[in-house]
Amino acid sequence: MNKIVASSDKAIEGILDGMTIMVGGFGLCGIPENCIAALVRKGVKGLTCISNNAGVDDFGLGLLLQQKQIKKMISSYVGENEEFERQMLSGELEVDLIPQGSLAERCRAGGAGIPAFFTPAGYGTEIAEGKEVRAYNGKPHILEKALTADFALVKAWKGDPYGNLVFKGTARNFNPVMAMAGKITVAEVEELVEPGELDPNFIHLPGVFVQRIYQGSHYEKRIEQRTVRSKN
Amino acid sequence: MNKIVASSDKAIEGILDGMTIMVGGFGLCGIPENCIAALVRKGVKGLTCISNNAGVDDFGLGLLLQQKQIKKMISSYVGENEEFERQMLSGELEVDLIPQGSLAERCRAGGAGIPAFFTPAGYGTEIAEGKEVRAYNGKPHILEKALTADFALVKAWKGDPYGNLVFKGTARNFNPVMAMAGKITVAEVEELVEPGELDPNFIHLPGVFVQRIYQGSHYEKRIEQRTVRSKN
Amino acid sequence: MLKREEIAQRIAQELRDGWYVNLGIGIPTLVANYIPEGISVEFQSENGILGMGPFPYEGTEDADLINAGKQTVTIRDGGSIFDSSLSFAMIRGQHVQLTVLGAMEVSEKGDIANWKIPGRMVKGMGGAMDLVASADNIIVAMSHTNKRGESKLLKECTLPLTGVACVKKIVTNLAVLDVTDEGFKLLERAPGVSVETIIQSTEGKLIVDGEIPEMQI
Amino acid sequence: MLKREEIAQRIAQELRDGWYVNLGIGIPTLVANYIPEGISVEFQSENGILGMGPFPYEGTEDADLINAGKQTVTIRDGGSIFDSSLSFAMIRGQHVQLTVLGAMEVSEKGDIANWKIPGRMVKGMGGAMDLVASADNIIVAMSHTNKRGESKLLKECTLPLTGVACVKKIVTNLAVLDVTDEGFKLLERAPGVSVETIIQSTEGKLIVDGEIPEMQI
Repeated sequence: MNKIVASSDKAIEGILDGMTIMVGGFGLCGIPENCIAALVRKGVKGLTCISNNAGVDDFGLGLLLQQKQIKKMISSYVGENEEFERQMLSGELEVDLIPQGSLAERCRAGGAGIPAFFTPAGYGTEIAEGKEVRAYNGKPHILEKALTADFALVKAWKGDPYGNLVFKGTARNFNPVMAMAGKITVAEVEELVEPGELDPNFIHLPGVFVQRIYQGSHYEKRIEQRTVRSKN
Repeated sequence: MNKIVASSDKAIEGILDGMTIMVGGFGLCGIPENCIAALVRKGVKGLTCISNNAGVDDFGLGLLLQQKQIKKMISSYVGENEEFERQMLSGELEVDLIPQGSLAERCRAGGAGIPAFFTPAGYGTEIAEGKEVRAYNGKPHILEKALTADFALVKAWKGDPYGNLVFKGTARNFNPVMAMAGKITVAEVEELVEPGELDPNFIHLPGVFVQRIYQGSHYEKRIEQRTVRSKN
Repeated sequence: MLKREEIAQRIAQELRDGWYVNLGIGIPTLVANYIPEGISVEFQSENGILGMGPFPYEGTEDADLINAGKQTVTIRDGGSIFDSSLSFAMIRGQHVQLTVLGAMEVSEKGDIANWKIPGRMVKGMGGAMDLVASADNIIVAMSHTNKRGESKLLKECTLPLTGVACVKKIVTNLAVLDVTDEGFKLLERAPGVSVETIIQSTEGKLIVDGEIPEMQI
Repeated sequence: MLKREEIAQRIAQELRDGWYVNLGIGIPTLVANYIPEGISVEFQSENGILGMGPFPYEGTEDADLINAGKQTVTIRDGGSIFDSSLSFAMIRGQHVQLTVLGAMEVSEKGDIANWKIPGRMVKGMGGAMDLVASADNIIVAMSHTNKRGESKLLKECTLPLTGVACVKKIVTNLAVLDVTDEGFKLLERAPGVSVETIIQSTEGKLIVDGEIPEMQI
């Protein structure tokens, strides 16, 4: 089994105008930098993007926003991005805000064949409008539906030709659940290793969820909030 | 943070007659052998046991069945156990059979604060009787409820004082999801290591789900179906 | 009439390169021995393993590495281990392309019964209900008739169901059949078995359309 | 009147040994600096980390190790990393004992509004709705009044809600209050702040029962 594709451009082949894509990452941490660059090159438009955040003006999904390639964002938090704000206020960009835990669980559910589930998150808020409410253990819950996508673009630390993935630190975040929920899942990795190099007991995401894999390059890994203490 | 308890007897303190316990393992693989032995010593009765299987006559949960400590089994498969069969046919033992995937997902849901979810498994069968049916994507699904337990007893390969767990091979199985679903979760491990010895990036179950941990001993790890090929 | 191994061999011809496959206990397990040349498939076992390899060499068996039949197994390069909830996430989420399992009865609508016989000790459905309710592609491997010579391909199942309208293909000791909207469609007959024999052994609606070729094994 | 650091210091007194704690952005983050002697707590950040440590030393920061505020952090011995769905499984499943977060408004019934101001750019609720809907123990850290001097402890929230009937305790620059079935119950006043000032600064129902002690910080 060999899921390796030659380049980021090959990896995103088949993403068409108007499709729904999931993009892994939290803030700028663990985002598929090479896939995003390939999408900019491809110029595909009218995308619905499911991603926890929307990048910053000149990095991450912000690069797609600059080129007006995104029609709709489905996210939990979209601050720190002026172009996003401009497009949203002007009505060019549709935005669907979802509680972060519901977003994660809805992606997992989409990948796991669970079409809907009850969660307490958002009950009594505008998020619950139009949604079924049911009490369990004396506490009201709302019914949330699974999310899936035509393509999921994720970033891992290491991967093998079988599509098995290992993530590093908090760059894991939404990547595994989105990989589960993509009809076609593309994984870019910092290091592509030989079959057998990854310990089967310590694989974060089994390759069964990944259809295409390639080694990315030139990772910038920009830090949004560099916070440090001095050694004194 | 130190969740270490001195012995298996201390670990199961508080398990009372009539309580519901989850017991990890698949067949005899990855079962909490020391906890089960302690339950036999304690002689606690009228237990409802949620476990994928019921052990064999003289090992695993079979040891509790011999002592008639179990009132009800909630499992997906209960073959290979004559005493079980005798008690079930005589009506001494209640048995609730659940599709294996629904059992796993119901435990995870119990631990994850998801009170109910839709699954296609069991639609159109006696499992669906009395359950709500709803079509998603043109396919009927049934509503299944979360499972929780007063205690969850799980077995891991390595663990640390924080309760972080690492499993070995297919001995992982139901252990992580049951650990999530226990009000009090007891983990027995083959090797208790110092804090920091387990790589935070490769922990299978974060310690937040574990309340008590101890190093077990005398693991028998019986094999149910020894299948081998000869070297020729 | 096909032997068990030959049923497995015929089913193996249905495998496609790159598929993930879940094999049930019994005849289905044997399918792994007949993977066609030049294709690569991965076996999933619902207790939490992908990339299952052959049985271990004597003396190397590991109690912590078993399949869903509780047999000691090995794991191949590129395999992975996971918990039960992720295992069924794969199955329910249709990431496993083919499920092969045995059956006691299959109806002409594709209903399957394979877990319970009223009056007998019930051992449980294990993962079968999740598998049949989820997989897009389910092949049943079984004998065409039971020990009393009665057809197992029925108009309606008489035993408690495992799943409804889910079986896509059946390979028996007598024939290969598709389950269609109109009933069982006969595709191939076992070497030396006449269409007449298959008709007599099939209680459910059987569609025989033109010349029926012999299986190539 | 308490400074931001003092509000955090007062909240830190609520920590108990062995708790897992999720701290929101702003004042709540400062709570980590005032853990009482002799107790051990673990900090969870909803982007997928348990056992969060202090900020890294200059030059050792790692882009792949951040908190939910997107700040570079460290991880302590005994910590762990996990994906977003498991992170919220912990939160929703009530395995995290305490959530501390900021608010724009809290009602006397414990409703909280902290994510949206109509007419202004909406950045999103992030994990706040999951946290407030799930946690059994929610402490709000905020100033008692807004920039225009209006009370943030209201009869009813005027802003879109983040969660209903969920806040258990509030620590402001003026007071410590419990949210009870009867309304805000004044427990402590900030050093030098009179009960009268607190009454004037609280729009929602305020219960003042007996002598109100000064906070000990």
